[in-house]
Amino acid sequence: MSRHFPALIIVIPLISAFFIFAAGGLKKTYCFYIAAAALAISLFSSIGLLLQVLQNKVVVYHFGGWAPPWGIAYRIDYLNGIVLVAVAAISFLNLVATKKSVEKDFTEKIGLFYTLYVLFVTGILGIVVTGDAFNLYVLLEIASLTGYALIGMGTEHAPLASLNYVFMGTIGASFYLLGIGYLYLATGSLNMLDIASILPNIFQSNVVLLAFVICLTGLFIKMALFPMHAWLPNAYTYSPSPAISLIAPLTTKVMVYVMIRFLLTVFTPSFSYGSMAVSTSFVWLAVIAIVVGSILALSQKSLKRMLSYIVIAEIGYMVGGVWLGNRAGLTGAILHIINDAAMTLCVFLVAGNILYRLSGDSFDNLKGLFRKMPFSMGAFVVGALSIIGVPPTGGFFSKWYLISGGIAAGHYGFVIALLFSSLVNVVLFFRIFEIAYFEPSDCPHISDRMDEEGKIFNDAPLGMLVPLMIVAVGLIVLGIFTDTIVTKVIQFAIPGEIS
Amino acid sequence: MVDLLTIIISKYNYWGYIVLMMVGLYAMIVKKNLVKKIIGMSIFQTAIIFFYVSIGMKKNATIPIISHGHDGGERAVHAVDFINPLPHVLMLTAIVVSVATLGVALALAIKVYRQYNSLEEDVIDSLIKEK
Amino acid sequence: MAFPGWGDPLSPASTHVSPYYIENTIEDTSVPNIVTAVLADYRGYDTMFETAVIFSAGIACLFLLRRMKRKKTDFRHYRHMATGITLRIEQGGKIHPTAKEFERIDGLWVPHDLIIRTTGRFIIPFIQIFALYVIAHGHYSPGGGFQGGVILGASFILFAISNDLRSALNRMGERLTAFFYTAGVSLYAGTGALCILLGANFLDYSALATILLVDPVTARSYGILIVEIGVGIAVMAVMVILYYNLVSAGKFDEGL
Amino acid sequence: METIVSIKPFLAVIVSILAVPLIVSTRRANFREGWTFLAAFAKFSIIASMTPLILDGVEIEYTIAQVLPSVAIKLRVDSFGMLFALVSSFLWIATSAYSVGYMRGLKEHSQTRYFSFFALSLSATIGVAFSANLLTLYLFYEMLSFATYPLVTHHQDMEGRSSGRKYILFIVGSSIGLVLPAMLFIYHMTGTLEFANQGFIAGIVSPKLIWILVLLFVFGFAKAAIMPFHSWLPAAMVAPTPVSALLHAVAVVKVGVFCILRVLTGVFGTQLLFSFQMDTILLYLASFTIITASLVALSQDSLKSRLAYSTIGQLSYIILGAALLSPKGMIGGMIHIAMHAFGKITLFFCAGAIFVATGTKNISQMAGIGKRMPVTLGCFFIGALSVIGIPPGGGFISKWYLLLGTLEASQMVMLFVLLSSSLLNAAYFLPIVYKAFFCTPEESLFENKINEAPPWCLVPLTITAICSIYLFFYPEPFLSLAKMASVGIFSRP
Repeated sequence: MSRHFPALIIVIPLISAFFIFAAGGLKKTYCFYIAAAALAISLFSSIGLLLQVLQNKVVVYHFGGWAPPWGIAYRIDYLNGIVLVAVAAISFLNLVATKKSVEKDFTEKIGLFYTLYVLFVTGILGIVVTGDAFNLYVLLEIASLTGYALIGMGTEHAPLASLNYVFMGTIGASFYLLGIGYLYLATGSLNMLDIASILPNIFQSNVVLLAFVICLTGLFIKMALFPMHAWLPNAYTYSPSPAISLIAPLTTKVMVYVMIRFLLTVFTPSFSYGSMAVSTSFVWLAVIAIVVGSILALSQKSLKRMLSYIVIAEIGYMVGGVWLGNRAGLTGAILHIINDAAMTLCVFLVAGNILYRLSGDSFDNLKGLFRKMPFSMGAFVVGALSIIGVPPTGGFFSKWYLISGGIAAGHYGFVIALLFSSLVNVVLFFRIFEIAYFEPSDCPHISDRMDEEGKIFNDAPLGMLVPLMIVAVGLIVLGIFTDTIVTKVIQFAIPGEIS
Repeated sequence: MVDLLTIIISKYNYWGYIVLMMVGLYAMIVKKNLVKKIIGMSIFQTAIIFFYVSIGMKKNATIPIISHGHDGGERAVHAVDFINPLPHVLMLTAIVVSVATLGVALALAIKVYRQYNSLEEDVIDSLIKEK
Repeated sequence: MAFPGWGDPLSPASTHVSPYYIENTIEDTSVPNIVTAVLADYRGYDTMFETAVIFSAGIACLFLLRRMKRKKTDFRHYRHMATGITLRIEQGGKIHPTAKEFERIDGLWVPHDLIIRTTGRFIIPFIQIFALYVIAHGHYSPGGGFQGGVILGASFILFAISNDLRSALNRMGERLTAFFYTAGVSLYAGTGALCILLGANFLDYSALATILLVDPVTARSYGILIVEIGVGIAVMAVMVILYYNLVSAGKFDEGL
Repeated sequence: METIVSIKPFLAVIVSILAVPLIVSTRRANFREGWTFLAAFAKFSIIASMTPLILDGVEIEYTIAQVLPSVAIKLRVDSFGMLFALVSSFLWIATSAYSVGYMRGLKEHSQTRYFSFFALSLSATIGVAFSANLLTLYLFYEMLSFATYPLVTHHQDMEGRSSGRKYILFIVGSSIGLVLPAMLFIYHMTGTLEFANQGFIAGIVSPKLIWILVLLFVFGFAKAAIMPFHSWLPAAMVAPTPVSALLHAVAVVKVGVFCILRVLTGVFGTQLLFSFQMDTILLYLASFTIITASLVALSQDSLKSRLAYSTIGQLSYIILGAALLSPKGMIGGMIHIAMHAFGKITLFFCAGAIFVATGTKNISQMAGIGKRMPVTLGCFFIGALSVIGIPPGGGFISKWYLLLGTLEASQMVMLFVLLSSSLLNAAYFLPIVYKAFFCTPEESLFENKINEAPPWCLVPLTITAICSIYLFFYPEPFLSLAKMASVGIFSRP
């Protein structure tokens, strides 16, 4: 069976979606368990794949038994092997962690919610694992469509925000599709490796250049890099918490992965980093993204909105690291895809727990939270420290690689931007700690109960806390095992020609 | 001047889809009515479909259907006689995707209308401002 | 290398990959319609996901719009056709839809137009026959699952327009539709999974030869037919459910 | 210099972290404090058990985790680190005892949090003392910053919050903004961060860059409170007195100077600094801080803030001692860590005891208090002597070595600075004692009957006072540790 892991990762969640949908009509309680089983299987097989990759470098799977470039092939190497595990693990943990709040928010539509959930995960996993440029587009659309729907069911202005997301997302995806069209026009192929083998002969062609530019534009829109970030904050703020703690960690990071895949595999590094001016200007774009994201985050008054601006800044980290074009920078970017996904999951899960207990997540509601939800806030502290970049959390080490990449490339604007955003994060999070710690909670909430010391204790239920704790511990574990991850996996993911 | 003209003539498919695409973008950016934006979105996607299909075109070639079953395959099949099937396949997918997007977008538009009793962006914005 | 001109037969697009399809389809799959072959076999995996896209679009619309509970405040009018007396029923109650002598009157109610109804009644069967033909004959002529499915869906939508949504729902209810599009997509994915169970790669129809008792090539052509049927059903059902949702804003009881 | 691998250093670091869950989980106050004492004694005994080895010139190593290529989270115990670890772990015991008295005496709230974060910050301190490379140092430095934040803001009132804000802004801001980039530069240039006796960047880094790096580090470790990065320290005095005592006379500030000394000797190396005349700028920074702080201290009426400014001055003694780049000066600086710790903690304890007993914070209201609290004020006098550097105060030894160092390095200006600052110290300490004891009855604000602070407060401060006298006669093992360290630092390769 292990031969079929690449298929199972995607197909099991897909098929389970039908069963979940059916179960939603018959017996709602089954939905969660089917979804959990499916995602557990794909997590298991993704780990299996990573082990296979560690053994024999690359795993290839031909769908329909047709060899590429005629058929569609999945190709797992070091780069997407590790990202795959991260994605699968995060989607599984989040599923378990949000069970209660899904039951609370979508009593009527649990079946539909979980169907969309697994379909979204299917799409994201597919994007990571596929080796075919067009197949990536289809999977991208699955992930996007389900994402729109999940966000659209949120609070307040969610439908409008989601509709704007639809517009921006569609433009992004269409640009990507157009870029693929130009690549096809130039090479006559859709398989990534095949394209890569043909391109070097026609690098100077302006069709290839156009394809490159258009693909990147599409990806930038999808990953909400600074000038194209407008859709993100509203969409993330109003979306239902169990959905956003899935979407926020995965969508943008996976888009960064796709960008790395295109720069390194499809357009080989010699082309991608061919012109110094281009890559430098992209790094500057990232710098602007970091600075603007951090500054805008300062001016926010509610937790989720603040976090979503931090996400925008974090995108800047990764894009900058990628475009530095040296080994340290790329290592940092790939490492940060994993760490940032984990820590975003952590903080958004806490936001979910808070919203599960409290009426809202504006800063006034956070008063006295350390008393009320000590465990959630404890996890929040870990996530915050990781985002600030304090050792030994994972965030520190990815930031370490990014900064040393910046120094190695002599790009001090990027270095300063990173330090600046860490300082801003200190301010952001300690402001929240102050509020949650010192302000007496003036708004006692329903179902607040006293513990034996007469304090109000009202943390989220155990089912939500345990996965959160796992994530929080995982952040530190990621930090401790940074060197293992880098030396065993990531350094092989970066082609040798990059020094 | 003439050769520029010939370029435009010989590559009119590109210009066609670019014009169509710009129309779509214009609608999505300028129009204030959400449904008009949605229409613009589908025009935008259609432009790309048009582009792909135009790639598949081959001069003096016929549709990619071989005129006899596999029992009587005596006449050899030459690639030049049939137009390129791949773009059509891809675009079947793309069409479906755009239909799906359209459906979701309309559903969201209905939700928006339910919430604000309007599809005009500026009206909705003013409503949001009031709160 | 600049942009290839219009219909240039030597452009890389038409010289690198596509010739293989054109020249080997018959030998590989014995399907004359190359587009169908590529769609459902060479790149069948894409097609499965585009069916999944349609599926998720249907689910998304249900998720966004479907109103499970109705507001207690709203009321309905029913007209007793024989006497012309109009009843007003409060608190969201309703007369059982099978009660033929009553008809619902709401904001969108129009007196029925005999011509439209009869024309619809005449046309719809032909449309459906044609749709089935398009699905089944996708191997030999332009057509296939999507086209046929869309036409089939259109026939139901035409029925719903020419009569009204209620009677359409009586013919083809929500659960039935849901069953259809789930069944359609799972037929596709299931075929693929079956191939794994038979020891081949996912969606490698030639493995079906062992259970269809034919040679691998014919098995591929059968496999293509099966998935095309699955696609057809799924697309039809999703079209219908999308229509139901959008026209009734998720309430599934009134509409055009 | 042989090296053995042992888990002992790690245990010494981890033991108080392990105590935290116990402290949190136990509800009864007695048990809670019991755990604290247990951890404190365990920590001290582990560290003490390693001392003989260190004195034999052995180094103990333990690698926790390999996190970056060629950089691990790694502990190494050498003589200097051992000196610092001994001081702080011993004084933790005294402070725990004192905390019990103080917190109970004032019926402070949320003592669980207080004791657990106290234990946490002690772990961080020992971690800094034992860290074998810059990354580990940074890790524990940050850990200390965050662990002490709840202690500084313990009172949770507006004042506590604002000073907490200031504290975090200065400490974390400087460490992220200055130390982190400096560290990364060094890593980028040399590819390693391991401390070496002679430093490891000689000849690799350009002179101009070395200037920048030194300044980045000296100001970046803002816990050392070199002006103008000092103003968090007086602000942080809002914390409960035991916190001020341990953290702002021993742990936090001494961690700051310890880090600076470590980096100057272990990263740059004395020869390198000397060859670039790095000493002058450091000396002038230090002496400026010394003089200014002492002058400011004169004008302070609140006892604790006067102590705070005196601390700022005394810290720069240590920097100065190191910056002399002479063996004797280095020794002086190192043992001043110990001597000043004992002296200053005594003073803080006294201030706290006075507050517990009488509720007065200001010096102007302490006239004649000696009549009421003779023991406390007696100890205060001893502590003052030690800090000023008059026999039989232990501070004399360190100051003696510092003066020798100035002569050795022939820095007459610095000699003058030291002497004058000693006069200033005398000027801001002795009047307190004088007024406390020798004042006419009508000046006296206190009735003439003995009424001391509770014994939990009194015993620890007498012990520390006795220690600081004891250290004058037997400055062991600190002196020999410091000597070994400076031998290692100045040994020509």
